[in-house]
Amino acid sequence: MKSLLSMKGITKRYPGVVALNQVDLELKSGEVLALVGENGAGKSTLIKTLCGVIRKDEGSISIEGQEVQIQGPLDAQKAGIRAVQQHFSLIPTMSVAENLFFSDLPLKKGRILDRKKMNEEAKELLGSLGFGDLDPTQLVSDISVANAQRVEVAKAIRFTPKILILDEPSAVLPENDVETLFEIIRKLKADGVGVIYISHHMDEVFEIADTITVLKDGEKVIDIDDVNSVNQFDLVQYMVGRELKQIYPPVYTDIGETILKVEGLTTSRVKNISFELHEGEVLGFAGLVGSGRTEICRALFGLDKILSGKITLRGKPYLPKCTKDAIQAGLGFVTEDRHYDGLILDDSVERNIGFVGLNKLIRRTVISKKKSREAADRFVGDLKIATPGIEQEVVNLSGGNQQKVVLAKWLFIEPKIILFDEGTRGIDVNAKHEIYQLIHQLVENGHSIIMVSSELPEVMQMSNRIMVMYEGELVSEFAHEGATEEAIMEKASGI
Amino acid sequence: GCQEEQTPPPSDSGESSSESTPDSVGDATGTGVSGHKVGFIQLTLGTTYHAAMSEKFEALSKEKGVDVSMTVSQNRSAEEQLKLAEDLIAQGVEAIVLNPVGDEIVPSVVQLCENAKIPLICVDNTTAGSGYTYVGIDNFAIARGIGQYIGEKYNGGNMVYVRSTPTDTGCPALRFGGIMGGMSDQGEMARFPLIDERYAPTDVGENDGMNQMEELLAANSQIDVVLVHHDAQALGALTAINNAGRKDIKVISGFDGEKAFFEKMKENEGGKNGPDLVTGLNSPIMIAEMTMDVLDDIFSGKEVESEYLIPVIIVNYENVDEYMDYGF
Amino acid sequence: MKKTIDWKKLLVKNSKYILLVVMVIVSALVSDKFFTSTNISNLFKQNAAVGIVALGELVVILTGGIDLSVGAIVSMTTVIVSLMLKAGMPIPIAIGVTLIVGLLAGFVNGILITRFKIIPFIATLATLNVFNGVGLLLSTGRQVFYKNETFLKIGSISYWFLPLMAVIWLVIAIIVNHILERTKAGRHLKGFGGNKEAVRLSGVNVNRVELSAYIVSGFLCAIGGVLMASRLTLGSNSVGNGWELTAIASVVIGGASMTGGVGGVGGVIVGTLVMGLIGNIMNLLKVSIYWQQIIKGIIILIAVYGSSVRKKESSK
Amino acid sequence: MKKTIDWKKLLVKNSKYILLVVMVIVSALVSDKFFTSTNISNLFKQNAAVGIVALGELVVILTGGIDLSVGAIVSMTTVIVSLMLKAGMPIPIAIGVTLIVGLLAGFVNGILITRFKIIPFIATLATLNVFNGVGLLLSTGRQVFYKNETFLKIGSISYWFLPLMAVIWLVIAIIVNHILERTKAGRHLKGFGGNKEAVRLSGVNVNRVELSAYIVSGFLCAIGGVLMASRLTLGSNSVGNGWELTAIASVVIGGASMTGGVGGVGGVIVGTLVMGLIGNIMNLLKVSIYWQQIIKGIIILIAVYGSSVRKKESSK
Ligand SMILES: Nc1ncnc2c1ncn2[C@@H]1O[C@H](COP(=O)(O)OP(=O)(O)OP(=O)(O)O)[C@@H](O)[C@H]1O
Ligand SMILES: Nc1ncnc2c1ncn2[C@@H]1O[C@H](COP(=O)(O)OP(=O)(O)OP(=O)(O)O)[C@@H](O)[C@H]1O
Ligand SMILES: [Mg+2]
Ligand SMILES: [Mg+2]
Repeated sequence: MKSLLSMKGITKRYPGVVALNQVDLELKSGEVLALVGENGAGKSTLIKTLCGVIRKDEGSISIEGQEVQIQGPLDAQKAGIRAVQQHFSLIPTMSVAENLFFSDLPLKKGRILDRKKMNEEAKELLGSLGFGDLDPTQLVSDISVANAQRVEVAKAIRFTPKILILDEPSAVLPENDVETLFEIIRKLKADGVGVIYISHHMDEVFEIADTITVLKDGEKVIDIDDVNSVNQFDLVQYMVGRELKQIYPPVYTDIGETILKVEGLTTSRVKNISFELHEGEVLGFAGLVGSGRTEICRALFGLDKILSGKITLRGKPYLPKCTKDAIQAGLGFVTEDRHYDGLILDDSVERNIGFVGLNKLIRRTVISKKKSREAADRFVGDLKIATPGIEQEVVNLSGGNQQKVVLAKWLFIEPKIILFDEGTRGIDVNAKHEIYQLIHQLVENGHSIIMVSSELPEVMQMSNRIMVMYEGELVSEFAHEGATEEAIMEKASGI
Repeated sequence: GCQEEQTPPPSDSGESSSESTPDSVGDATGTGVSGHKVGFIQLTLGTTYHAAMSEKFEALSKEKGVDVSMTVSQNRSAEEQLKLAEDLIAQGVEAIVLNPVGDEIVPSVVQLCENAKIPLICVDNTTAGSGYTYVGIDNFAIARGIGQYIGEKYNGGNMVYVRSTPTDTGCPALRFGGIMGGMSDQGEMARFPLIDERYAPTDVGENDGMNQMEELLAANSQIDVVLVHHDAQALGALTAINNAGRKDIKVISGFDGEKAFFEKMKENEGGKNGPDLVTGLNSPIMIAEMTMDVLDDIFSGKEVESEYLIPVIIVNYENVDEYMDYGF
Repeated sequence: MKKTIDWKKLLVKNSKYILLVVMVIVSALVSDKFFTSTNISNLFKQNAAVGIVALGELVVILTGGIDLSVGAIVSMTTVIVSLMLKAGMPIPIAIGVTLIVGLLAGFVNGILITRFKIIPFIATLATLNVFNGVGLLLSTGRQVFYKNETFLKIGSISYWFLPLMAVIWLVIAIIVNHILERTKAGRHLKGFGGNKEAVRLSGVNVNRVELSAYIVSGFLCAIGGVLMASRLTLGSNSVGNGWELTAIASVVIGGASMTGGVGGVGGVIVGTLVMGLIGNIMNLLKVSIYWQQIIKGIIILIAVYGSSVRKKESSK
Repeated sequence: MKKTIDWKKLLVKNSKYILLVVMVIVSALVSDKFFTSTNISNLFKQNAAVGIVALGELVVILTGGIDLSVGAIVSMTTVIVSLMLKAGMPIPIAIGVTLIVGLLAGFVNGILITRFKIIPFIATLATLNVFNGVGLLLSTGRQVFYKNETFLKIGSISYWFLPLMAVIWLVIAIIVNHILERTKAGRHLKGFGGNKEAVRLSGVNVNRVELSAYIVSGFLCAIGGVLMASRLTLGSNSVGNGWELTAIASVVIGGASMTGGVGGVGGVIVGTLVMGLIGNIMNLLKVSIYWQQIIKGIIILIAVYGSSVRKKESSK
């Protein structure tokens, strides 16, 4: 296999941060390279320099032996590079089809937009990728996050690129679509496309990658030329810098009284949901995208209107009308989209952490700067949030560290029940490990957790019981011991 | 009234005579205008001067049974007035009264009225011209009167100018020129050196007048004469002078004849309790009355002149009681 | 999921058309003069120039920007074209140069925004002052009279009830619509307002897209200026006063989103007519001028209610 | 990770202070009268009311909104307080009622925005007309003169070079700053501008947060109106004309982001003084009156350049 891409000595500095320091990367055609590393290791930054999204400070990039100057996205596209970025990059006000074809719209007579042709081609393209259920004329703002991610994938591979970059595509893709994606990658591989695949899921890495490059703190740790020469634990050790044998803590089994009882909960999106949550319990919710797991959390948190049903909290009726009711009742909600409703991105780490628990920072009607700083420092330490300081704006943190800030802000008010909606999305193995430990500690201290996750291993390993949802209804319940991935998937698919 | 800059000097400078006097106001006979549809386009909203004119005209219309449509150009723009004129004509008015934003709008409206074969009366903010009847004032003559008053009464001193707009044309030029002319009738201008001036950035009301005067007071330690473009501005200037506790200012001249200015005039007693105040009468009430008379004549089939000017009246402490009722 | 017709949504979505129809009906009931050819002709003539300016504003608002300098460009260009005609220049040259000035004015706005990264609101607020100043400087604060019978025709000819100005408005509307909906440039522009970063990643020169929106706006303002100079038979610094607000209101009444990406030419035309009719109808009804202000505000509220309620925060 | 001082960034960040200092130095060099107590006193007196209004505008802009009705509320409230004084009401009642009217005006804006979901730009553009209309109606289109020596004191007393109005401005600035920076309500408000959804999720009634911003703005406008009525010795419909633009420019020059979440009281005060000095300095320099407009525009551009360049498109 010949060398397709060679990045040499890539350096990128931000005020106060060296995001990349002399990083090299080699990719051959027909090869899938997994780029792994902790949150903030510089993975996204590295591929952004390649895509022309940001400019590197130093270093050179060659494609097929030729040095190329990548000043902007157009240069990257001309060089045959296509990418699915870590963050949403579609135009919400336009249709799926138009998003797919945006960079070269089909024109009639060379000038006039040919909508009919565009929609037909889009339908065909989506169909060929196994996304035939997507309507190309729908506005992107009207489709779910997962479907938007499928559109992004389709958009990136519409022209067979020379180099395809996927930055954590599975973070918002449901399991079965990840399989579809792997099918697509294998096909592209056979056509000689080089793929850079970024993921925090070790199993995915071992399933799809040929080689691995590990980054840590903006520097390259190692190139692993043969994925089979290492195992998961070795890889994690490279990433984290220390040994990490057991990712999941044992399930805590000292379950207490019923704290939350839901009977026949119905909203516009879910029907007749009934379950109980106990003190010290982790209750998992599995299901496909759109199965309504998020909606249960939203209803419990006073965000969606409850049409019927009864909720009992600590033996008393509980009917949250707004988020304040929920918080006062002792609930916390780590939501699935930290940018949408998790963080005030332009505000500091400190102020984000203190935001829900402002009452705890108040001394004589005034917010105490000292208390605020102390709280932030404590969580930055406890959760190992990688930031140059608590004054840093969260927008400048890596995705995983942003997620930790969201966690911190909820943990600060010490909620009795924490709703965890995809709470580890985009978080690296080490951070996940830490968060799992934290969850363990929380349940040990009598907190209860509702854990919604699209990562089956995670729900299975962490939960005392697993509820499975299908199209807005609870279809099955598994005990921790009796659950298998196959069985859960079967129920989740409505079989 | 004249609040916009554009008014070219009249060909016959200075002593244009007044065809009509206050005494003649209201004594036109006949009910010629009664029952007719008339459209009125006012220049602007929110100023006492224009409100008084519109109100008087509306009241007179009611009295005389005129079917009047009162409109106003809210943005003080030429195209808005043109639009209003077109709308009024489409509505079938039989005459239009226009207080123009400037001379610029007049020719277009003249054209419209000629096409529709209806008479046009332009009031206040322009000068006589062809195709319409002008009812208003002679800026230059009134300003001369003010200048004469100051020139006669005071020996001289530092003069500052609280101008309206930045431009040196039209109405501001007429008023300034008139005052200068009036002063120099008494000898050479050198007696009243113009030492400083400010213009009003936003409007010509009390707020700008006050700000302008405050700056002038801060910059000049001895001021004797203050020329102001409007009474409203002069009221602001007077407040600034009082607040600053300055005793050097001998006289402030305004223009228009606002009641509030008349009252201050009486309070100050011609210089005893503060600066002597003087103004030239530009009564919107007279203009409204005269306009109604002209309309009456027109609809009675009488010949009308091309210009009706209200008399030149300079109001000061001596005669202010006489003209109180023409204040607005 | 079954599709049912959501009447309420449909009503809200089309509220601008409904409002326009209601206003027309009210006007017609109140005055038998409303449906005369003169009156209809007036309506189009009076709103053509501001309607053209509103189309430029639409293009800017689609990018998520705003152009407060439109009125100032209109008045400056009325002065410029009139000065040139007064100096005896041939009409094509006078118009040509004026349109170039409009382009340049838009270019200045665009450069301040794209190159110097000044927010559109403030950049165009500043240039509003600059362009007004230039107009004053050139005209030395006076209106500029010119004598040119041919030029006057532009603003005054009518074909039955259709004034030439309205035809020009319509033609420009069709062109702008075509560009926005059917060309690459137009799609890039609308996309830019929807998600700038996504458009940039698609390899589009986003600065050029944004810059061109302001240039289009400046250009259309210059056309508005030429038309107004002809209609008024002179150039004046007071023309165009407050047009920025009328234009923005027309665009928003027309259903555009001020955050960009959403909006169309048809809506803007309706918005312009609604704004134009407000004054007309109240004068027909002989509403007191003080009440007119209040009612105008209320009609604007009714017009935008529904038409452009705030974009639902999308889940992205 | 080493930290280096980024001089350029520091310079850009503080450009508003630098500009103010430069303007003061230029003024002082040009005129020996600049540093007289009268002139300094004038500067504060003339800008106090608009400065207070700008603080209200800041609160609104922090939510990502805009309040175009501030000038209209100021003029309406000058009329209302003057009418009450004229009718012989005691000062506390006259002021009290006026402040309540201001609160209500803000409440109307807020309800239109939070309850009827009309975008702030259009909602307040519409109420601008409504409030102007109400002021005109109440005053029958004229200035309202009153006689009340005690009330007049508010706008005219000075302690050496510090006018009472400036003291009031300062006190309000301190209070607003305290609320914004040190209280829960202030955090919620700034947070709202940063990410409304995140704030909602934090157990905050976001509609109430947004509503209260407009109420604060209306209230501060009423204070501005009371001060202006005292300063001018009358109520007038023309006071406050165009203050919305001055206030917004002051806020942005002060470094606030028009998309919300970013900005502070100190910056707004500097912004107000910069805007106030522009005219002052040009008069001192005896700049030709036509050029003043142009230069004003350019100074605004310089003032915002850097101070509030567009927020970097975050990697959302
Ligand atoms: N615009 C920016 N300003 C300042 N620092 C930044 C900026 N963008 C990224 N960084 C920093 O650069 C480092 C690398 O970030 P990057 O997003 O590349 O991490 P990553 O490996 O992709 O992490 P994750 O797995 O969480 O996505 C982080 O420390 C981050 O805080
Ligand atoms: N923005 C939206 N517009 C319309 N429908 C939506 C939107 N977002 C979600 N839905 C619909 O709501 C239902 C449930 O949404 P959601 O995707 O959050 O479910 P979920 O079970 O929580 O899935 P996951 O958390 O795995 O993404 C689905 O029918 C989905 O299509
Ligand atoms: Mg990343
Ligand atoms: Mg979900």
